[in-house]
Amino acid sequence: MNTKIMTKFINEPENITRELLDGYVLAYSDKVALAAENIVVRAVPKDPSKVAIVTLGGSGHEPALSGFVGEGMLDCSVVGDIFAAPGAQRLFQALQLFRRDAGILLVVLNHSGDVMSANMAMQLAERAGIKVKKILTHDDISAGIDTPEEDCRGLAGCIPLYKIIGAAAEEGKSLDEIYEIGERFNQQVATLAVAMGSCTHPQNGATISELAVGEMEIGMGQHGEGGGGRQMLESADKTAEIMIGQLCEKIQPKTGDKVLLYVNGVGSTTLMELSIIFRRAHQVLAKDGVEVVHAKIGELLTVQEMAGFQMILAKLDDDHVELLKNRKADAPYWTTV
Amino acid sequence: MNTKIMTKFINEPENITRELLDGYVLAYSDKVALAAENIVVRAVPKDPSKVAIVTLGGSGHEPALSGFVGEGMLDCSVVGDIFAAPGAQRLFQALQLFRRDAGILLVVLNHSGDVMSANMAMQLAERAGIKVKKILTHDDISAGIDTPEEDCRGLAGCIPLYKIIGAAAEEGKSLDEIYEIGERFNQQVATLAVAMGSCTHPQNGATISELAVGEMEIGMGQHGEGGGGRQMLESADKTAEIMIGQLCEKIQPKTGDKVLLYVNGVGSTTLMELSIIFRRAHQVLAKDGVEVVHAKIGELLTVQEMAGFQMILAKLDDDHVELLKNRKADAPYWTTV
Amino acid sequence: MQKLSVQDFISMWKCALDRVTERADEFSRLDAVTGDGDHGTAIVQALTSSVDMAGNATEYKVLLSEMGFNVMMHTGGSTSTLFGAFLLGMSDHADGSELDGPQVVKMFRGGLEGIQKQTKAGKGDKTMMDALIPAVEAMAARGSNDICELFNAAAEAAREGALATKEMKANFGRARNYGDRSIGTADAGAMSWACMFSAFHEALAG
Amino acid sequence: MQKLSVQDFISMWKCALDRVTERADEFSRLDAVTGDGDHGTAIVQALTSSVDMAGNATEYKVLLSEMGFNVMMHTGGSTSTLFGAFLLGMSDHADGSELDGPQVVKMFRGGLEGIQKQTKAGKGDKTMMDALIPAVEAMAARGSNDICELFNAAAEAAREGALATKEMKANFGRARNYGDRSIGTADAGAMSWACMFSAFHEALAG
Ligand SMILES: Nc1ncnc2c1ncn2[C@@H]1O[C@H](COP(=O)(O)OP(=O)(O)O)[C@@H](O)[C@H]1O
Ligand SMILES: Nc1ncnc2c1ncn2[C@@H]1O[C@H](COP(=O)(O)OP(=O)(O)O)[C@@H](O)[C@H]1O
Ligand SMILES: [Mg+2]
Ligand SMILES: [Mg+2]
Ligand SMILES: [Mg+2]
Ligand SMILES: [Mg+2]
Repeated sequence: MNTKIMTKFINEPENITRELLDGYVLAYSDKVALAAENIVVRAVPKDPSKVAIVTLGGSGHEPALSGFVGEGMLDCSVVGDIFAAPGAQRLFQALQLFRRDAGILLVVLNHSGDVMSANMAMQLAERAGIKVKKILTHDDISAGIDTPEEDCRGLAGCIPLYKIIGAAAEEGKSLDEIYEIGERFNQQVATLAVAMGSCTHPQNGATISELAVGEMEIGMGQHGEGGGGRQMLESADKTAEIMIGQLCEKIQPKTGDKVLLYVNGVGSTTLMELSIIFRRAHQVLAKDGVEVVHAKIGELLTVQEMAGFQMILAKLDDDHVELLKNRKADAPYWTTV
Repeated sequence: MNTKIMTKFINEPENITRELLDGYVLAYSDKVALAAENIVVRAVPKDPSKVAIVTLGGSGHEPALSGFVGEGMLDCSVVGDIFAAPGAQRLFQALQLFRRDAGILLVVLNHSGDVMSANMAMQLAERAGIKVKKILTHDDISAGIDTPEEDCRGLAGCIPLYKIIGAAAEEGKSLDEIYEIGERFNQQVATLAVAMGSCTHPQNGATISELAVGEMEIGMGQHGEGGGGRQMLESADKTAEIMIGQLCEKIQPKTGDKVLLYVNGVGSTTLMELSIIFRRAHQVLAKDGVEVVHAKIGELLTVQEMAGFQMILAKLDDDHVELLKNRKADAPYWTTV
Repeated sequence: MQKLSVQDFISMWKCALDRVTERADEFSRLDAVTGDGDHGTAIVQALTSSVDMAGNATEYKVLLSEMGFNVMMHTGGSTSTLFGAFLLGMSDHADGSELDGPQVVKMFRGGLEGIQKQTKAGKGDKTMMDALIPAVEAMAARGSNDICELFNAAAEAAREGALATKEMKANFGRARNYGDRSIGTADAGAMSWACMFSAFHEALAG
Repeated sequence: MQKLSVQDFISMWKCALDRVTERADEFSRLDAVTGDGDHGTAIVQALTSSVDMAGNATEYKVLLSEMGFNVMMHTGGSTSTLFGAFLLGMSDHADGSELDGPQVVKMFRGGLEGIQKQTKAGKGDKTMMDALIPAVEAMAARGSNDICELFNAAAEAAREGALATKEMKANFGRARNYGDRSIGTADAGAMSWACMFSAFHEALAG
């Protein structure tokens, strides 16, 4: 941590999360609202006969996670402070708000803090008789493709998951059905992140994960915490090849398979670069006859102003394709017509 | 220009524009396609009985401008190299592709290169008997609010304009009607940009518009070319107040007026910061009883990895509100349900 | 010191808040090396949320449970649940408004059990447990009736345990992803717990 | 030198491409101060697109019009149209495959007029016109039949004009937005045109 002159547009550091959520719901007031401090919900709630989809996670990753609250996606996002899971009691408050016979599906990204908050909140919910099931995401492959699920972090692969299970919930499917659809997706999605350059913690000015100019780290986590190994910066094509190669090793897509391919920018890497990266990854898949049926290039889950991106590859079953592409969604940062 | 180690994911610098467009149309192949080198068009063309909306501009500003090609918005974006207008002959090629009795509305952002290319291409089009009308955007107020239109740059205010005239064209309105709707918007929109920190030209590694750490420049242009004056970095609230204050001086919104308010990130400034900025600008308008009926916080037009943003304020007539909010759009980087 | 009143107990936490606040940057800096750089902020927030609940409490059980729930409402990250579980665990094993030595040990052991319901991390895993477990064990082993002496032992053990994390490889939390690269830096959470135990002793020793 | 053949003319452009390429970074650097830092790239591209069309051309009018349209197809920015208009303007005022001194002057004057249809910038506005206008005027004023001498005069005038832009305030192009801050740096376009005229002379002087 090198404390340096802050070059961010903020006010008092301790108010960041509250103020950004205020701004967000003011801008998109026809879609989202704050039900309580740090609890983002839809402006027009879903019919309570349907399963609610709730997630939790720290702020500082905008538009994730709250940007995906809206029709056809999330019902609720419980927000922690910068890079910090919300506390269990706050999450329990949200679970109480969404108590319903159909149940709640709680999406938890596999990070120590989030998992502990979720488990504690579920213990409280259980005592209060609230029906809630947990689904854990663990799409990061940086620890190696044979690493047990509980040791794999949850990265941006949660976002297509939100779309899939959000659409399934909107259709009125049961908690168990939605869980099965989501869990099947979780088994077939893999994410790998690369970082080049560091980012600044907006509250204490700490430079996290200092990388030398011209160096990159494949396997980076999404809070500047390390992962894979460092190497010299490669060309866009070479980087794309390394990453799609590792993802394919995990996912093993075959000729004729339908896949999802996203390139998610984490901060200061431009859409220009992400598009060039996407191009090469797509070419590699196409060469093997793998069909990309759903794609995104953009910033879905960011890590402050860090340079780098996450590449997400998932094998899709037919119902996943249907739920991803042919069901309406209308969240501030995800719209499907 | 300090040539420094390039820290971007690119391949050969001279191929950037071609490769990024390739990646873009591969990712969104159900929505966009390349009709010829650097000519981005819809995958499913609009009925040729309707007016075509064509625009032009340099690359390096992704998702602008090509990200807004799609149903309900642009028919075609003619792309130049990084920060460079496309040549007149390339633009003329696009105008030939969209020749139709209903005519073409050509949206030109007021920058010397774009205007000269557009004028030259229109001379060529005229000789070829192609019906085309030009609409010039000049939303930048950094030169002072009384500056004649021809001396005001076109900034990101073109993007809501694309939505408005795109929706009007989709409805089958005539070239003159669409022009009138768009020109009325142009008279009522104002944009102001602020930069903090420089950006790198991806082709020659030049650092453009070097700003000292802790300094900002209100009135910056969108290619790193200067504008207003430099000052020390202020808090988010103070910066928002200065900027919305200047925009209101130009637009003069009154109690009860309906306005559009966008905060457009230009690169490495996070959505977190943009939301905090938006919050304050919205509060200032609300205090005067001005109603924000349409808002966006996000990256619509970027300047590589520059830190900063553009704030856009527009007074909206009822037909503008209708066309912006209640007409379908389905471009890769703009969807209205 | 034979009896620990609720007011004594609150003064221990206030002293901990002071000492941890002074060193918050150091804890964040440690966390920045192998985590996400916010542990100093988190632990200060957690202690603040705890102390906020002190008010004019007169009774251990209610006070501790209010402290625990307040931490888990107003703070976040790994610290939130671990700290909250510690306070709730203490609450389950404390009664009345004055405790003697063995009761203090029982309460802290309860806190440790509370945390252990939330994490499988044990000694040697390079987490706060490397400070907390030895501290509670040392209190129990000392078996003294002088409460001040109990905390002296705890503080000493926590400090040693925390420093030893420097040579360990992390098996839990964000630091785990660093693998061998986590070796060489002490664990942020262990260091902040050591700081707290030292402050507990300081508050009682005067 | 009394006659300028098409091949001579092409060699002038090839030499210009070489000299401008050598100094491309300098032109981009100037453009970075008061513009967007790409003028070096742009002018190299424009000259490349022009020279690409040379092939085994035998006739001025067709060659120049092909050069102009190719520039405007394959390059961009302000340079594209200005350069293209210059070439098309020359095309309108050149015939055959060999030109004498007065015909060369007429062709260059035609180029200048072509540009003037696209921009209102004149002398003193801190643009490439500050090199181009004096260059063409100097050729006309010299009134010599020795073509090499015409370009010597043009090169000298272009150089002086370009250097003078340093003290000017920009009224056109991206630099205009800098207002008084544009003073102190020479205009990128003026400097590159001066470089081209000097190369034209060099190519003929051998
Ligand atoms: N699973 C766990 N078990 C025990 N302690 C943990 C665990 N995860 C994290 N910790 C402790 O928490 C500290 C980090 O706290 P903090 O920075 O507040 O949380 P976060 O990792 O959410 O940013 C680590 O230094 C470690 O001591
Ligand atoms: N309107 C204009 N009239 C005359 N010359 C201009 C005009 N606009 C720009 N220029 C010239 O073009 C040069 C910049 O060229 P270039 O960098 O290629 O274009 P762009 O500004 O589009 O990046 C300026 O230095 C100036 O000499
Ligand atoms: Mg954290
Ligand atoms: Mg340019
Ligand atoms: Mg941390
Ligand atoms: Mg330029």
